[in-house]
Amino acid sequence: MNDPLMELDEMEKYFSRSSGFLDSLFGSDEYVKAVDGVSFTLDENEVVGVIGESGCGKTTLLKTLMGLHDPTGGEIRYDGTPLSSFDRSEWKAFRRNVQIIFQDPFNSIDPKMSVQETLKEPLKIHDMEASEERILDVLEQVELNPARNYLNRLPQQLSGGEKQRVSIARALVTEPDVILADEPVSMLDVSTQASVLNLLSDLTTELGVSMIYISHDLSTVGYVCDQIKVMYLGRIVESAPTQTLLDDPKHPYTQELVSAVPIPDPHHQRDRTSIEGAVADPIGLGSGCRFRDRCPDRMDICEKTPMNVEHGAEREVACHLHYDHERRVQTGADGASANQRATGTEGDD
Amino acid sequence: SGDDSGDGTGDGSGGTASDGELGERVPSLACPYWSDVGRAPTCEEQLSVAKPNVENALGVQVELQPKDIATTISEWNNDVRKFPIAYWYMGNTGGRLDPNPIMVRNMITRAGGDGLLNSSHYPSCEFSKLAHDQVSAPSLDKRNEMVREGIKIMSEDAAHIPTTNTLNFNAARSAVNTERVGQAGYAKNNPRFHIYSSVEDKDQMVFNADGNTMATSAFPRMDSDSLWNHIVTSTLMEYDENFELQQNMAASLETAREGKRIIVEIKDATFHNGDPVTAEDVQYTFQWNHENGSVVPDHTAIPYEGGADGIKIVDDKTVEFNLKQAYWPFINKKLQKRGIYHKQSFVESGADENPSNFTLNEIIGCGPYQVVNFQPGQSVTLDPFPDCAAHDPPNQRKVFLAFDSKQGAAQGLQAGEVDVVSQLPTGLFDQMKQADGIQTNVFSGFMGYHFHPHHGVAPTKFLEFRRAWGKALNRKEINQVSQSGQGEPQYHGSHFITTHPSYPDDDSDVYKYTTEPTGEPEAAKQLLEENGWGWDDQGRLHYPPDADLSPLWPKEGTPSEEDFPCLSELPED
Amino acid sequence: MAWNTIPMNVLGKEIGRDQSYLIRNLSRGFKVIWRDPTSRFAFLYLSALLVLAVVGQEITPYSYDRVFYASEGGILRSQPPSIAHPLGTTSSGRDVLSRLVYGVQPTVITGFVGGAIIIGIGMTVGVLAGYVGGWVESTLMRITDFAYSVPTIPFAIVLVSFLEVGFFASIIVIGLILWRGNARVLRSQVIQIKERPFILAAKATGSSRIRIIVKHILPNIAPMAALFFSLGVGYAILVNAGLAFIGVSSPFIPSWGVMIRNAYQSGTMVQAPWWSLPPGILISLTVMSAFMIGRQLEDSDEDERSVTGAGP
Amino acid sequence: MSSEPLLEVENLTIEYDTRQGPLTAVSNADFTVEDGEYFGLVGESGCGKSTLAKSIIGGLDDNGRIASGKLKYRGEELQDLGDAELNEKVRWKEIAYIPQASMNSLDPMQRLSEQALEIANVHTDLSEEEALAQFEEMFEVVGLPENRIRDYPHQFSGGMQQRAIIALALFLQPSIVIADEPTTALDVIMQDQIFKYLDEIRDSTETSMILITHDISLVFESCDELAVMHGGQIAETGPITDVYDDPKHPYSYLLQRAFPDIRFPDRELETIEGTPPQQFGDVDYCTFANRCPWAEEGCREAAPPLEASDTSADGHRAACFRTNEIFEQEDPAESLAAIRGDQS
Amino acid sequence: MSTARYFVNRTLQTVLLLWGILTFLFLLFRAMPGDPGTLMLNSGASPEAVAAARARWGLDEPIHIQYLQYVRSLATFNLGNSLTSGVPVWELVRMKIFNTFILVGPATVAFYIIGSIVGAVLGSKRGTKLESYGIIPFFVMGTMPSFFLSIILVVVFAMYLDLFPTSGMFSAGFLALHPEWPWWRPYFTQDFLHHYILPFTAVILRYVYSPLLVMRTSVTEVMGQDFTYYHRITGLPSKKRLKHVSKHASLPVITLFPTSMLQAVSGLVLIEVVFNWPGIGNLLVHSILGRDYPVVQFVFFAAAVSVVLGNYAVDILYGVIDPRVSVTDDA
Ligand SMILES: Nc1ncnc2c1ncn2[C@@H]1O[C@H](COP(=O)(O)OP(=O)(O)OP(=O)(O)O)[C@@H](O)[C@H]1O
Ligand SMILES: Nc1ncnc2c1ncn2[C@@H]1O[C@H](COP(=O)(O)OP(=O)(O)OP(=O)(O)O)[C@@H](O)[C@H]1O
Ligand SMILES: [Mg+2]
Ligand SMILES: [Mg+2]
Repeated sequence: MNDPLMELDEMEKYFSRSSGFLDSLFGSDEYVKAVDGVSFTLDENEVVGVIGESGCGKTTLLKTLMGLHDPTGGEIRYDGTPLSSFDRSEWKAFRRNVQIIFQDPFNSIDPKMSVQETLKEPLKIHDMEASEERILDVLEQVELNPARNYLNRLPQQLSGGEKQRVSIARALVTEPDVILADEPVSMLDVSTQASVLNLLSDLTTELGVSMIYISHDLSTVGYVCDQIKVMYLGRIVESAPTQTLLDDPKHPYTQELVSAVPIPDPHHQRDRTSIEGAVADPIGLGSGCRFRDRCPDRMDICEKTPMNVEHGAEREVACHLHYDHERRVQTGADGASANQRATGTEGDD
Repeated sequence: SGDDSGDGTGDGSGGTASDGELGERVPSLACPYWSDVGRAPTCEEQLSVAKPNVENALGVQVELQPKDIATTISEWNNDVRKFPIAYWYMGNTGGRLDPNPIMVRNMITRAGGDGLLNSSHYPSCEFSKLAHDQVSAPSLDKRNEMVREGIKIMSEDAAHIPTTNTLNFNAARSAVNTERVGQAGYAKNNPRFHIYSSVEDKDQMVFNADGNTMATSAFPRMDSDSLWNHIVTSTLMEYDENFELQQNMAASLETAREGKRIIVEIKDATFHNGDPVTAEDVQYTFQWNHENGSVVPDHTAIPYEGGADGIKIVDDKTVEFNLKQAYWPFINKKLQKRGIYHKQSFVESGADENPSNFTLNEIIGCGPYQVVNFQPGQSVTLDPFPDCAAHDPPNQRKVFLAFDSKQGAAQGLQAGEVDVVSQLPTGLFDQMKQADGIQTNVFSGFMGYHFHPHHGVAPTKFLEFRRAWGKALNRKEINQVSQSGQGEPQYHGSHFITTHPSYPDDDSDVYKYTTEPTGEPEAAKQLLEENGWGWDDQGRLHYPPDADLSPLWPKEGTPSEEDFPCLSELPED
Repeated sequence: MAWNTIPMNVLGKEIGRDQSYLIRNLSRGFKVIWRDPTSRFAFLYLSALLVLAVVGQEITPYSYDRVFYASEGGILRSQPPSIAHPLGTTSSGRDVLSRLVYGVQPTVITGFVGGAIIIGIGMTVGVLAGYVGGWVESTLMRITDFAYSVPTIPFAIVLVSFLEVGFFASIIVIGLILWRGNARVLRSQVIQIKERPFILAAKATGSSRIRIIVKHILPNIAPMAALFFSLGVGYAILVNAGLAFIGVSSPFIPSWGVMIRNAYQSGTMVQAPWWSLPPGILISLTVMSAFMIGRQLEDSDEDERSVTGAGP
Repeated sequence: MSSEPLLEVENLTIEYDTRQGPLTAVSNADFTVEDGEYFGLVGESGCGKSTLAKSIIGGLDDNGRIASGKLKYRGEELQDLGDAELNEKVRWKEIAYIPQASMNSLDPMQRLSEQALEIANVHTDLSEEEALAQFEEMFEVVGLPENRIRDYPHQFSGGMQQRAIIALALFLQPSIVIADEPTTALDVIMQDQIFKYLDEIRDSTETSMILITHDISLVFESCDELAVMHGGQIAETGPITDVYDDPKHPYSYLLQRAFPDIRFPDRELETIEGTPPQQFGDVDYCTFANRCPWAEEGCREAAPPLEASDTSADGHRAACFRTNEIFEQEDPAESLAAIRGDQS
Repeated sequence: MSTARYFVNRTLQTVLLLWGILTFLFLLFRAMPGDPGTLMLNSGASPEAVAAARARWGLDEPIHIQYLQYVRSLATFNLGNSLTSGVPVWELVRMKIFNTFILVGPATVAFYIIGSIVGAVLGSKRGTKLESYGIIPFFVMGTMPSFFLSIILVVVFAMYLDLFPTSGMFSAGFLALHPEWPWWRPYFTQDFLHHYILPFTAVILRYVYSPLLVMRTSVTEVMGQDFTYYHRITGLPSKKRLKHVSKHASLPVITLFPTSMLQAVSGLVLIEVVFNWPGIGNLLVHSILGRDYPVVQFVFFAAAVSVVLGNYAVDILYGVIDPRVSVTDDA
């Protein structure tokens, strides 16, 4: 009906590895392809999860979305407008409407600022009324009760969970449309983790905020996300509604990911993972499926880059196992653009 | 007594007298002094008394600025006018016994921002003519008259404001025999002391020296110092321990042609290697000095007739110097300045091709001592040379040891490591005086400490201001504090001081600021007041309302011929 | 690890309302200093100096440059301590105690002004280099390298010739050289801080560079800056004494360095120790007190890397 | 082999000296680990898990000490032994340790082989080759290529370092390994890989293990017995199935329900208010009382003993005064809902 | 980035830095008021003579020509002559630099070793009485002006107790006793040693606190690191553990070495004055005041080069000692 809130179109973020004087002189062609052609949309009131192992580019994705990195390629649109065409006031509005929550509660709020000061900062920046009521409101929203007691606390006087709540409060205080959350609970104790997860999930429903939630932990993602994207070495390999993905992962990587999650039940028997090794560094990657070296179902064709293939409603997989090679050629407009994309990336690698 | 003028300037007498008709306020006056030279402590002591004297008497703030000598002189010579008055001194080097250097450095041709030194930017045509003419005056008597006249004019103009003469404080161990100390003392510019002294309780005698003068064995490149020129080699003439000019290597010296020809016969002598000292060596020495003015700057001004050709060999032992015109400093100054070079070793070391950059393979002089060990910048060890024609030194080894600070030298003296230390700071000297086993000596110098007021800019361009300044000084206390009262306070307005040989014995016609040892602050005030100056409520000095404060010539410029017609008559320098 | 992040209630009572950052940290710093007997002593000593710096020149027994004469007219040179002159007189007959007390102010000014310039330049360079990065950083750090590679005292002599040698010139010159250590350490500090997520969060909310520096970076390097300031105070006093000793400072302001120089030049180190020892000891005591306080602040700031040794 | 149990922890109380006074980090801990047994120790951050673990290997921080109680390794009391005796008797030969944050535990300036050799040298008479051979073997067991034993730690990824540390702990074949959070900070797949090897080790050797973690799922998957710690006290201990099926302590009950289960993403997660307290001085109350929905006045007046309840199975003990009322007489879920309902 | 590339990069940077320093020094000294000619004028030289001297020194050339000449002569290792004494710069400074180095080099090594050992001991006892009081004497010495410390040593040990000579490097005339000796021989005599001890001690006492403090904090830090704990827990005897700790802890101390050395050289200017040590410090000061550009430029440049190269060497050494040091890192 209306534009998606945020839209990523073949977004790429490469880091140049050069640092020295010589390299700037002669140029260097070694790139870290942290994010390599990611597309998706975030609708209003939707919570999208992005999961993947450490180093696969999640944080980079998020920072680029935030406009903290300039994308190397592709486009990000907010409310239909590309970030690259923003003027000052648009940036300002964007900064107010899109907020961020970080993984590490111990470092994500300024240790030298009291809770009150932390929360007033964004309001001051955006010339919003920095009244005490507003702040107490938000503190109550994040269930820091009684809110008054927290106003003048310093971060060192807060527990991990409380800190994380404060940083959520900071994200909420400007009444944003979108929250980008980078593993907001992974450093919290399980008792607190649950309550923060619940809080996030409540907030998104109640306040109608959209969220991109990044994590490597599938078990928590399920609690907050409607839709999950699985990321591997800078690319999205599978994307599906949460329940579908957990029940029936299609991509071998997703399958491993799902099956590796421990189950808190001694009666449940689970097979240990069968894949070996760890995620490689995204440097000097050749073409082909990024997962092929660790994939239990590796085939010859994996030397070619798979493209995203739709697989039922709201579901896409980028794996040759699920490749509808026919359809790729046959389908009309859709297929053509998919084709273009596929060749585009292949040529690139 | 030193403290009674110490309270406040608020009750200055002039405050009310010129009410309502004050000119511009006299700003605080910066006054630099050399902070990087050996006498800095004495300067500081002098200034620490002089500053309150002037401030209290004149009601003008004085801002003392320690500055290194290169900066001060450069800024002064280029007339950048960061300061209207400066303070410095002149050391007692033998060459300054002749009046020429002081006369020259006050000539108008050197005033202003031409990069040349005129000690006070003193722009007097009358004086400058005398200064120019005295060098080649028809006779020595005539010359002395001209110098005396110059002193008179200079002092009337209050060209300089001396405080005291520059003393040399020296100390030696008691075991040192001080036979040829004379008036010059143990100072480094008394070669005869160095040559004839000895120490009784050891077989070598150690002098303190300045490392910079021992930086190289190619000594002509160094500024003259008794070590090389009078001890390792010998000069034709020499000032003795009483600053009297004596024949040294010269067996006889005659002048002819109204001072335009000087004939010198040299003594029968040999160099350290046994070669005889010949007229050729003497000729070579003076020619070399003349031709290498950039290396030996002090010999360039000699007006030889026909350049270096004016130096002629008459016979094996006789040299003749022919001058275009009489040049009185030649004998007093030049002949005593540099020792005779050993031509052969100079030539062999490439001194001719490469005058600024040659190294003597062996130092062969004709002085009373020969070099046995030389550590550049650190020490020179000398043994007596018995065949020296000019001197017959005692048979004792002499070591010149470089000290970077007098304190270190004094410590060495007390510890018996050094036998003679010269040019001590006053405090250190007093200390040595009280120490056991040490004898001391003060050489009452012939040069002085002066304030140098800039004659081109306000307020120092005003005669009454300079005179008031001169009156305000408590020279007695200055002398007490800085020189233990042993110096001679100077009360007159010239650059020459009373102990200089050229200063007239009868100085009744020389202008004196005061004759009061403690100064006349009241008279100073009065003088200013009479000339229309005044003081405000805070006792700060103001110019007369109608005073013309514009400088006599523009900043960094020079006096113009329009204002000073004599400039066209005087040669460039 | 865990235990210094947990103690929420341990730190004591809830901090009162509306305490500004400054007060909060001053009072904390004070507590930290007070806790340790040596730094408490240092603090008291420095406070006493500060008081003397303000009122000292009014309460000296005599004027610092008054020359005393004996009844017979000679100057009272190098007199040992007596009732009239509790610390004796100098070789030019001045009262040592008066000069010593008078010298408090120049010493304190040297320390504070010198320390302030050092930290001022050091912080500016360090923060700019660390935060801005890129060629700004390389340029600034090369300049810092250069500043590291010149010998302090000789270079100070060179710089002084550009200014008028004088009391403030010598202080400024010290500041112009000794900032280098601060710049280096603060830069790496800033680089660490700027990678922390709360800075990212601030960027994400749209804070400007300046705002981030002022609101987040500076407060977080403040403990280190405080430490450096106290070190800078000490170094400034020390180097200034050195400059005074070789004559590159105004000798008319009897700072303690000048006093030692005068005493040394008069050669009365052995004969009149009452003149030279007090200023030397006081310099050492003052510098040490400044260092002690710095050390205490450093010790208390658990997660701050140590830097005391990385002086100029 | 002696009949003594492998490791006995008897009423162990550990204190840290702090500025505020002695902090009791572990109070009255009591459990036994048998040969070949995998024993899990779970609890939130700050519960005293690491403290307990460190005390067993004699590695308490300088300000920590065993205030009372006993630690017995095969009957021999360890609690009073000094460093030298511990080195000689138990460390690494008998009890090995995988410290928390073990990523940083490898000396960055030593090759792994050097570190292994050094350890072997201190504790055994093995020749260099033998020691390295054993280490290589272990390297392979934990899934690292044996040709990389001469690498420096920084040449390994985090997960590989973790494995190397496990290899170091195991290569002298100790009887028991204490693993303090061996997989925190690792990705799930990596974690699963490591547990795969730990499983293999259990299957192929006699080694016992104390597995410390805050993730109860890992314990449920890999251990035979467990102890749940809270605020320095052991809240509940027993075989995992018993504790899972029939929890006897409110904390372990709530903790289990706080864990997300990927199988039921819609399940409401339990939360526990507050954080584990820090206790200065004697612990004379139930440290969970302030967070416990069922707490009564009595819970704050004395420390509950760790004992078996009427219905509990063998070796299943809990430290709760109200365990019978909560878990025997009513459905804890219902009463909890009732209590929560009252409060809001 | 490859290792080779790193070294090329690092070297290029170093060269650039040195060039920058060189240029800066050149401009700086030219910008100072006054030149040696000024001083000649004051001592009575005639304007022509001064002009001739200026021409000989090349000071009458435009500044860029002077600069080119200067760079060219440096590139050909021709350091020029001292303006005041005419001696080739290298001749003039060679022995002075050597004398400074022979004092500062061993002293720096000594105070580094002493400082590191004491620092390590104190650091490993952090928080104890030994640490809080043990550090005080070092603090006192480190916070004393170096010249004051030297003066006290002279006054007490040379003048009062008469154990050592008050100053100098050799007794007067000592060098003349053995005219046949090569230049280095006198340094191996008792006379030299006798003169050496006091200034050597002064340097050590004055500067020992710097490595001491760094080592102390560094040891404390390393002791708090996980791998130290691991070493302990794996049962390594304390001796071995200490070895590991000191290896790590010495890294920051090593980094500081070149700068410390320069610091000591710089501070030596004052110590040299007190002990009348014929080192480079005094010459440098005199040359600055006398505007002896070739000497000043060379000495400053040499100091900069030694620090820059020292840092370069430390970087490389660091790489050897610490396997973690990644060559891609340019910090
Ligand atoms: N500023 C940068 N410069 C160069 N490379 C970078 C930069 N930031 C990230 N990278 C590289 O990009 C890749 C992706 O990093 P990113 O931080 O996005 O991963 P992540 O999925 O968030 O990992 P984690 O779960 O550990 O946070 C990594 O290989 C990382 O080293
Ligand atoms: N050296 C110490 N000094 C003082 N208190 C300490 C020290 N070490 C730990 N503590 C405290 O002891 C308690 C138990 O700490 P411990 O490290 O054993 O907890 P843990 O259960 O391992 O926690 P985590 O899961 O965070 O590792 C905590 O309150 C902690 O703050
Ligand atoms: Mg990340
Ligand atoms: Mg732990």
